[in-house]
Amino acid sequence: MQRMDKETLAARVARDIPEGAYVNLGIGQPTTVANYLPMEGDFFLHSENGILGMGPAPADEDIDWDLINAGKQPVTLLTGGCFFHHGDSFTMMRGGHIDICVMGAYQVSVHGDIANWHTGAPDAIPAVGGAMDLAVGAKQVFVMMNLLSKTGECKLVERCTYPLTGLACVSRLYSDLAIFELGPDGAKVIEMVDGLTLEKLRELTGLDLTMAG
Amino acid sequence: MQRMDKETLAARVARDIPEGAYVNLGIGQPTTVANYLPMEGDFFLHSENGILGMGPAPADEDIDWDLINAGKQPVTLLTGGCFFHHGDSFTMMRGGHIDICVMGAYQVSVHGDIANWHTGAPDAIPAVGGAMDLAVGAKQVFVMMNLLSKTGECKLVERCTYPLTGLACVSRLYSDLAIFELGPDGAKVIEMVDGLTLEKLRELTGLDLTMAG
Amino acid sequence: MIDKTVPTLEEAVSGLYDGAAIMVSGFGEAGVPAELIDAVVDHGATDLTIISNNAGTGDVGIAALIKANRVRKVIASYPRMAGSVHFEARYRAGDLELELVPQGNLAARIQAAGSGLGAIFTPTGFGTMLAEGKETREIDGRNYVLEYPIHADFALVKALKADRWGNLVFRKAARNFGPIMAMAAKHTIVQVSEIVPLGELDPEVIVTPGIFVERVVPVPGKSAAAA
Amino acid sequence: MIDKTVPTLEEAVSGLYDGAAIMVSGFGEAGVPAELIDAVVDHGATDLTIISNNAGTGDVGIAALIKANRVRKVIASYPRMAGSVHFEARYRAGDLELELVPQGNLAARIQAAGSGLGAIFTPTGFGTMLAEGKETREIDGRNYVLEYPIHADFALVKALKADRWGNLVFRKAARNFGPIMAMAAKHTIVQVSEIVPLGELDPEVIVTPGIFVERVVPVPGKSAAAA
Repeated sequence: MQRMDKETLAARVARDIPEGAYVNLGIGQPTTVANYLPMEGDFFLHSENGILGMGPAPADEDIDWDLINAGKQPVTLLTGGCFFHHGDSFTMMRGGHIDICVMGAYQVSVHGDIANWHTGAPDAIPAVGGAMDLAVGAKQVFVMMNLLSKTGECKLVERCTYPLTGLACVSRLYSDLAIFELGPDGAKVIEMVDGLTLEKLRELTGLDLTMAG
Repeated sequence: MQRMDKETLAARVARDIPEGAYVNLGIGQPTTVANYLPMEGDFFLHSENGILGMGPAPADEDIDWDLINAGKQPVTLLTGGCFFHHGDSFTMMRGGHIDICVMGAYQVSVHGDIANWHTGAPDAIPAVGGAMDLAVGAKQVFVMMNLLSKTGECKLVERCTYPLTGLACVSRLYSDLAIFELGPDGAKVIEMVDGLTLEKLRELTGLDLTMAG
Repeated sequence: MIDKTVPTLEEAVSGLYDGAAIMVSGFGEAGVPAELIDAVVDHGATDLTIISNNAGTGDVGIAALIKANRVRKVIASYPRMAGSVHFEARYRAGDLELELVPQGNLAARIQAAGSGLGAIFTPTGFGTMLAEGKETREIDGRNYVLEYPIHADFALVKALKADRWGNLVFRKAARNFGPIMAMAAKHTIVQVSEIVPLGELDPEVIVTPGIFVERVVPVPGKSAAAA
Repeated sequence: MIDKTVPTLEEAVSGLYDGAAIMVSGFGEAGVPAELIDAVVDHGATDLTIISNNAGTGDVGIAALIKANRVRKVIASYPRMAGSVHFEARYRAGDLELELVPQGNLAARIQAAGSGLGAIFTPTGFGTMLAEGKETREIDGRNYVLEYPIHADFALVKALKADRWGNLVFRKAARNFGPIMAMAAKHTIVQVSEIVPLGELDPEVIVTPGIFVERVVPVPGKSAAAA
């Protein structure tokens, strides 16, 4: 079987984002999804620090440190974009106005719980940012991550062991090996990479998976 | 004794408003206080419908029905004034940012309760507007009214019999006969019109009044 | 290409349905989307809940809807005004339910709906008739009333200008409830005096970002300035 | 004549005192009132509570205050960042109390303070470590956590322009927490790139009305654009 590389996965997530969607892309890997949204379409990228209509990274000579994304990287503003304060920005997030958010995760449960802010290590200095607001507020929460950790443990689990970010909020998991629908009925497999079978995926995950209807 | 006429009373209230104060003047008689604020000073008049820096009524040819006060009368905007939405407007009011509001009342209690929105008549159609927000939110609530009703009943009372607008919120009562400080210790007389005595005022009000210290 | 503008008032309100809760912007006459309300009258939807500061005067705006007996309930702070004859008649006849809400609680409950809060403790109205039967709590020595968000199916809003993404700017005190209602309704429909090309509205100056707007319909020359 | 401008940073922060709770605007470097924070360092006030999204990086801004051991407590959503070495050192040493707040709850609690609410039921954080021990409630089928307002004695804010009445406009994403912190503090002190004559700021475009601002100090040429 052939794992999807990060770029292929980003392109795959982008395919499920319809034109006109208001989208928040999390820091790191999810940010790359923007590169695969069709240039000719109108997609509305939201940044928690008060931007709607975020555009791509600027040329070096156009960098403006008052125009950064949630990851503190320089960005641009599309024609038609706008600025607002943090109260309004989180009204968009908490109030259900963001159609899709894409986040990374340490773990996701088959019922859509997500853990992505804290490893639980006793000496870790915690930082949470806007992850909990997005988890609870976006209409759809997509998670993007490798299915297995570096040590081979499955990050899609019956029950998260890391500290939670949000409960029963993730609707889809896009991983390098398969794409899953999550919810009250557990995880259903939507797609698998070539060469992977449901049986093999059950073995890798230790979960009693079925295909989505 | 000589009752203060409405204009004199408005001028008297205006004397207690310091330059730089953020002020909300209620509909009706309180609105006239604006006419007595010194022209050369900066006074910030707030209108609940989203105006700070309200100016006087416009000339007929300058009337703009998008620029009205809480009483739906045309007003103007001073240089330096601005507009904002109802959320921000009531943040100013409820959040303790308005220094002084001046309201009319049906009744005021010696402890500063106010009743000014509902006569309590069973067939009355109630309307409350922003009175309750101002009562609870302004740093100081001044009431301006005749001390006695048309039928000679005192409107400064031990306990309001009309439906309340707010509890323990009025700090001063400016009436045509006397000015009172209200609060936990009851009503204290600050000033009386010429020819009125404390004894006579006690008789008119039926209250055990003392002079303010 | 996303274009939220629609050419006619009829199309703008085509999604309405019986029993809908509708927020209507405006304070007095300023910011009232009168033509959109006329379109609601023409549409025929009935059994409506209207959430607005006032309840209309004369025969226009919300008053026209009430006159046509389309309104089951009004949530307002100041429904009784000089000229609110249709409201008064229906209310006295017992045909119209009224939920009277202090204006700041109306604003705060609309904002709570828009921002996804479950409830708020507000000081306004404590100890009054309008808080009777409601949960109260003393917090840090002050008394508060528990109030719930006011959601709506539709918001009808009047603004000055919009672009095709639904970004809005307003005019003077006609802004009033428009921006917060746009945030609180499932479907926000806006009438504007002018549709401008994308990019003409300064990104620093947009009051309502397009995320809160579903449809925009031009009603030229209907701002107070142009009246 | 009311003129809220003061000539020097020293005068701008002259009212500070030990034990004060201070809000500081900014997200990353954008909108951080770095010169005002330097003035707080120079002022000498200590035992401070700092309310800010981040906790500073390198040796500047909030990091400088922490380095100088003036901060007793930090309320933040994202205190740990690349380069937040002083925060990490003090925190690990047990010298610094941290209240970690999800960013949207931080914003909502600041807004609750500014708007006079006693508490809010927010869905954010429900079922997580950050809601442990807090009151929760199910409302209309969703779960919420009761959160209290965050008030401050001072807010230090960076804006682009101000007039003598304290009206403010901001620049791009440097707006972030500035407007809501200005509403929530007893005393709001603002550094701006430029003081403009009264009337130069369009009344439709003013983001923070002067009612929320006590002092304004010019720090020319310090917007990101000019950097």
